[in-house]
Amino acid sequence: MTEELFQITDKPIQLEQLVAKVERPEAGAITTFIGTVREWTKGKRTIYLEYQAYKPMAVKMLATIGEEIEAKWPNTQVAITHRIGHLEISDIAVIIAVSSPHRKAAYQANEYAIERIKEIVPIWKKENWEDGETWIGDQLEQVSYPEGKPQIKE
Amino acid sequence: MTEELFQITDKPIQLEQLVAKVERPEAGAITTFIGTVREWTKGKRTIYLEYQAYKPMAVKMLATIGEEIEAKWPNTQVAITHRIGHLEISDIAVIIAVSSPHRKAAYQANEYAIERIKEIVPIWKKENWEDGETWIGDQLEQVSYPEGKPQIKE
Amino acid sequence: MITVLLFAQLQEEAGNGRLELELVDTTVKELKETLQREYNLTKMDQVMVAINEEYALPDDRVKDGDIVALIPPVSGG
Amino acid sequence: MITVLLFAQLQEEAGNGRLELELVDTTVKELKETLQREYNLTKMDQVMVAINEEYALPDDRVKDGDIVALIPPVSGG
Repeated sequence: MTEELFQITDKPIQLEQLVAKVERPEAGAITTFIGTVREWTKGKRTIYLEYQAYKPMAVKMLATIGEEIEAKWPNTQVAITHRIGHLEISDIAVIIAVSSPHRKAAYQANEYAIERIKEIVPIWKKENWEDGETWIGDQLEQVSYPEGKPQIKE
Repeated sequence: MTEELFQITDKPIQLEQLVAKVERPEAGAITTFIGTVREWTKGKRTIYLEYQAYKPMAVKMLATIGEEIEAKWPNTQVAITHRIGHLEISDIAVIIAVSSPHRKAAYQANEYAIERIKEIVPIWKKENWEDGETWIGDQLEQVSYPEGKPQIKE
Repeated sequence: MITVLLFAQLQEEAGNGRLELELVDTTVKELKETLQREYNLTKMDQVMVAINEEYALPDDRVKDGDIVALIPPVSGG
Repeated sequence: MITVLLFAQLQEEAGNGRLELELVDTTVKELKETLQREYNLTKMDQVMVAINEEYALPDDRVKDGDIVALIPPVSGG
């Protein structure tokens, strides 16, 4: 079950499949977040991206996010798939789907998931710009972890 | 363009099509809201639903919501399709897709859209329960409109 | 002549979703009162009116050729 | 023996994503210092360590057979 809800893949991600994983007759609200490769970032042009993951740990961390969400928003269901490898402009890098009986929780839990992905899931993005390449880190501007590790809410 | 972005239909809504309408290379974040027919509402069981719309005005009001969103969150793109007619449990009643360069706006604008749909778009839901039927109104518990009409933000 | 469109429970109460009325110059408020009386419509205090697909205020005037819609509280989404 | 996994820029700096090290009993902090010195790794103050796929603290001990991953600031999503 967990393996299906939380995946790292090197194949294109199918939106409909993610949604199907969280559909339930008692959940009238489903939100999805689709993160795509953006061409322009602060005036710099991206040609393509490469994502790398520490795969088994990344899957575990995605599942951890799912547990955090179920604790904070009872009766939600979450599925997350993150793609790795070579991605072109507009390719989908990540999809998060959340179902809930109530829409407020579906929005909040979904946004929580993407924030947490950027904090604790071992996935790295290498931007290939027009004029060079860089591994991107620290998007949330947490220059260091004061507690020595990302906060794991359990 | 507007006719395509904002639609009332009696056919099943296709999620991928809605997303395709808002995809843009500069927009790295797309959120969708999928409203489905819920089986249970406060302990009462729904058998099926019927949605009715004042179609031309409903399309206009959806476009108005789109304009409100573009004013509040510049550089977002919105598409909304609402289904009418007979819907079974788990059928999709509405999909809202929002793209934005930044995820925060994509979430906020999407949630704004569903709230505004429930305020100003002339669509009505008839619940067919196990033990009878009712036209549903006033879900936001606005018993009356103090200003004589729903607030139209322009 | 004006056309009046009714939806949801109002349509069921009136037994019709569309009425054609000969009306002299009138306001939204007066038209609502007339319709409520003649068709035994309920909960009219919660009903909005649109003239030609735009929400209207109680004192707005209805004129010949207008399409007037009675809009009970909406429940889409 | 322990296995050390390196990712992103650390992998490029070390020229390798996977190292096998003979190490006597050590802490996360000591291991990071050793690796930084021997492989000229940069920005190690921002690097997290996971032991057997769980985030570890600087004083946690690394033992024989562990899989240790150096995790620079993540950038998924």
